[in-house]
Amino acid sequence: MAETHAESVGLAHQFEDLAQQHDADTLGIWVFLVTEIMFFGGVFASYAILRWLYFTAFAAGSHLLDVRLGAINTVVLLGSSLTMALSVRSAQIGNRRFLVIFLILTMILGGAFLGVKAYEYNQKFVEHIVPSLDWAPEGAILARLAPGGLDHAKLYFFFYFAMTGLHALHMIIGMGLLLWLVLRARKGNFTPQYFAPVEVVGLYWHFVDIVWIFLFPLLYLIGGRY
Amino acid sequence: MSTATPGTRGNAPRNYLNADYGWRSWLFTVDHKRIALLYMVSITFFFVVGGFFAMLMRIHLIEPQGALVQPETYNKLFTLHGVIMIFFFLVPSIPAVLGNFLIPLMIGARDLAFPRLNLLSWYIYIVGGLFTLYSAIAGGVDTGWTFYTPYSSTYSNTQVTAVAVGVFITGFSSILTGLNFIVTIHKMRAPGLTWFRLPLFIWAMYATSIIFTLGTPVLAITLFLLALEHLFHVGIFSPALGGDPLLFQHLFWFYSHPAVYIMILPAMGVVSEIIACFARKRIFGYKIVGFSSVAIAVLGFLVWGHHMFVTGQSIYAGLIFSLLSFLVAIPSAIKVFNWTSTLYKASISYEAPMLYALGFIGLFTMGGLTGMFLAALATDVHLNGTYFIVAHFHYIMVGGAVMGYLGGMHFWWPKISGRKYPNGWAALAAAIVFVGFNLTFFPQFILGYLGMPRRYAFYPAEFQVLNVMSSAGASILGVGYLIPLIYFIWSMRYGPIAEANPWGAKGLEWQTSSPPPTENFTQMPVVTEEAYAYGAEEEPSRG
Amino acid sequence: MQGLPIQPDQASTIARSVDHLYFFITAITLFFTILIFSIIFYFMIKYRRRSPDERPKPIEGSLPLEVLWTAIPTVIVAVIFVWGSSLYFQNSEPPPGAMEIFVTGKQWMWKAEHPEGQREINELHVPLGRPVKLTMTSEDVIHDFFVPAFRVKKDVLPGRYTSLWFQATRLGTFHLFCAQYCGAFHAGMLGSVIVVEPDQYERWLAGSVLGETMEAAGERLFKENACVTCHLSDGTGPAPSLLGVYGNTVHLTNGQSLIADDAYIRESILSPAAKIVNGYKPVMPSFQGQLTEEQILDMVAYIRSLGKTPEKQEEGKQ
Amino acid sequence: MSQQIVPLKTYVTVFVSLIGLTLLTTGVAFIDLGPFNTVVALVIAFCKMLLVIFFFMHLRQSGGLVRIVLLAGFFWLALLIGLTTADYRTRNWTPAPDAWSTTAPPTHP
Repeated sequence: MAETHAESVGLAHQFEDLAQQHDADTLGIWVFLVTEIMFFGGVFASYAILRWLYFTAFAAGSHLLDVRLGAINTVVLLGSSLTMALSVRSAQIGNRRFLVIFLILTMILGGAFLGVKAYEYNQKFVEHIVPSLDWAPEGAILARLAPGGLDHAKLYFFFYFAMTGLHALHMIIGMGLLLWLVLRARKGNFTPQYFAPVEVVGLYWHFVDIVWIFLFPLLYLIGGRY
Repeated sequence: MSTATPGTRGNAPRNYLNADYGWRSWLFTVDHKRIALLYMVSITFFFVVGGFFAMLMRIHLIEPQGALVQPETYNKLFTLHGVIMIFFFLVPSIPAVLGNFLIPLMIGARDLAFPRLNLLSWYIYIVGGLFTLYSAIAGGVDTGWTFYTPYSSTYSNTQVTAVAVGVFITGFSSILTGLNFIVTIHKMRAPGLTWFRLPLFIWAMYATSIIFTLGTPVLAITLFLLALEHLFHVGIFSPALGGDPLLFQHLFWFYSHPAVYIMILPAMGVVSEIIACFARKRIFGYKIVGFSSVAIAVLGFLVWGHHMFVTGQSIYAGLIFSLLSFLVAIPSAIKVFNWTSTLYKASISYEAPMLYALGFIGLFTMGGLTGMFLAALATDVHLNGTYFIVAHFHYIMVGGAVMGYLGGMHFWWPKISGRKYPNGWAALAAAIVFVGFNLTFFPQFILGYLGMPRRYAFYPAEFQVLNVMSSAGASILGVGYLIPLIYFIWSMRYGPIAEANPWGAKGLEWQTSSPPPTENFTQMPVVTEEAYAYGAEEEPSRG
Repeated sequence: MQGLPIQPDQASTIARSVDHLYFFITAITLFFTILIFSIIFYFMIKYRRRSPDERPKPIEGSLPLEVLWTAIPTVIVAVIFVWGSSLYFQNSEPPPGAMEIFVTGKQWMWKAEHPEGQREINELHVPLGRPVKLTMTSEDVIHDFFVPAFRVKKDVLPGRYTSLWFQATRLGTFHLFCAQYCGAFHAGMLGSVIVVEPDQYERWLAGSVLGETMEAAGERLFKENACVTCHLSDGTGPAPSLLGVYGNTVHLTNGQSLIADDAYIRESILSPAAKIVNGYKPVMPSFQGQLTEEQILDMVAYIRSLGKTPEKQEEGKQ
Repeated sequence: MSQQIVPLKTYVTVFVSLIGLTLLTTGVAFIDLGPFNTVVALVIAFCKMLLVIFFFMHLRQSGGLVRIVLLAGFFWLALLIGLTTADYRTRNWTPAPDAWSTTAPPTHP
């Protein structure tokens, strides 16, 4: 019992018309994003409690991150959100060429973000401040972390990796979805009447961007840099 | 009434069961009715497994020093009993089986909004279930279904990670099911089916879906963190490494208290349908019953701290959580009063589903009222962590949710299978379940008040009499659950053919044939009246 | 206890008041259960279906009734809430002058330590009629100290101090249970609370002295671990003097201040850098993993004793 | 169905504002505002989120239902963080219940 792709391109059998389907798809993705808010919410809540309990350690850990890289990555990701929004716009007006271009641009910017992230992760291994896997801070780094308590600084870095890792995982999934969109868009699957997949992936991508908008100050800017 | 044509009787009319044959037609189906049956088979399997563990526990507890197994094994039994019954039976029971089957039928749709997502949910559930079964075979897990840290994260050397991953995965099944239901109920209702014409079952499923989508992700991330903690000893929940064990409890109960409402709200919806049908009455105070479902879903999120009154939580937080816990009791009380009033000047008949529904009201009333002991700070201090808790939540989850599930299965079985079951046996089973249930769990209230803590593999001899009573009751209860299992299976082959609407019930699902065709309705229905128009005046000939 | 017991012993000052609330809620529960059951049975018989095509008149509902049965439960739960909470708040603080005993939970035993130095395992001797405050911590997982006859219960957490208090009103031996699942032999983590006459308690204390008092043990540890090298009592050392610290306000380097209590002292021993006293440097090493919870409790008792006397407090404030 | 086409200019303006806010939040981190550093950083992040939601995610054109769904998400997140934090923040309100404790009002960090 496969879904019948009838006369109306992209209309699934359970819907009356494309308008109903589009409504259902958008509502569905918004509900999904709300579940994502709660999913990240669990980590944010844990972070909020432990940061409040061990502020000094968290600030010390945060000061080992490179604000410039964080800010650059923020700009890169915001840029990818812009190109994503423009992809949706191109789909709306039925411009297949620009749709593909903007989708690919979004993927490139997403890739750049992940590249910077990978570089930062690598730095943490070099500095031996990866909880559990490579945790042996020494020298100047040890001296900076020690005042807040090493165990608590380790918790900070756990949150750093857990939060950015979950975020990066979402980015990777998003890149996969973008690739799927590019392939479909090249085949001319989308019309100004039917572009719900582009819009849905777009909403997801913007959500991932929003998570980063909060991660940047919460991880990189604890306790100021003065 | 709707303009749907009643199912044509005749030589095996085409329906969703005979539309296609072979295992592929089941495992790759996107038909919500077939997926419901996939769920039905799987949750029944898990119910039998969980019930088996429960029987072993009750046999073990006949003797104070423990009659059957080593304490370590007993700990694994109650853990797996809890994990399997809660995450793999109770949470998916009514939503994934009856909800999946009925929501599109009740709202006059051809299917859920996202049929392939629906099938995916089932596969996710199965994968999660396999992880859990693997953990059971690979040595079990002994943390209790609550997974309290730092025991689970640092000290237990059992299969914590496998179970945490299993429940984590299954969580996504709940999330996607809830998402599917919310979108379907919003966007796919038949013309004329306004919110206040919806059956109360749909209201209840909607409220349940709210909890699914908002609560389950928090459980998922919590168990994810727990698994990381267990594998890598990171320390968020381990005080020895600088973390805080109460943080785990907060996150865990943020989902796991509302999870109780995931179990009970759908049962409330089922009971509303059954009572209306067999009393031939509109549910008294329809709107208030509907809104109270949503109120319970929302308030249910604000009360989790009452699990933590004695854990070293701030006493001020305890005060707030106590107050909110009492508030959530009020909509539940309102529902009970409204169901009772529905019977006033009604025309009541006593088929099996009605017996289950009435049993539900009785047991839920007791379960709900005993909750007040646990919401009140001073008495909770004494009763927390004792058998009183065990008795209380079994009254809600087994007396409430399982009674509701069985009532619903008896009510809609003719629609699901197209066959009738023997009503006499069904009535007998309902009576046995009711008696066996009370004999099992009532003594546990007294045990708890006397101070017997839960999760004890052996216990002081003075508690033996009540434990033996409880075990005796459990054996009766076990028989009570086996009987329906037998006659349901029997009826699939030998039961008399059911007509489209054997109970004379209202609701769109009864307007199509039994079992319904794959596309649900041969002609899409249009709704012109409210739910439960059983009354004398509104009885035009079209029913 | 013979036959079928239905009520646990009432052996503490609060047991009776908790039971009163318990009976009140039981009465409410019984009343409503019987009410609902009788109404249902009455309706079931009175309004049974008499002919197959009987069609009762529909009833919309009734706003006055809905208001009534919203209001009644609201009032009842409000009463129970206020009653339960006020009782809980009354019982949450020990009366002044309560004697103090330290309890450590460990898989799967209870260890108690009296200030005078007596140690017991799975037993707790307390005198009749005197308020007793327990300060509790755990060496491993979460346990829960539960004495049904006293109607008291509190989780015993690793890395934290929790406390409860009771005043026994009956002589005898009562169950002490662990009520928070703690592993394989959770059920075996049993103890007994033995309530004796005060003079008998004194005799028991005298008869079972095993060594030094907690304060003395703490003082010994204070020297053995070289704390004394830096924490000079005249305040001239690289670390603050501990005279008169306990129970007083401490000002920290980050501008905040707090009251030095058990938890603060414990934290300062285990993670010294977390809260540094204003004017000092974070030079103290952590003693995490080097002291048992019992030893830390001894040191807490010692540091408490330094804060005890008013004249020393004056000294410490300078 | 958001069928109105948003002009290109809007998207670019929003993007430029987002970049501006990012630079602002980074800059403010280097100024000592005490505890307000966190507050300012979160307020700026919140504004950036609103820009993304309203313009890039078309909430401006979306129906009430989507807005309610989103508000529910934030409301529940606030519940989770708020009620959990409430426990931690009020734990020290009870003064050290001890015979030796002074009468000074409890302060907590």
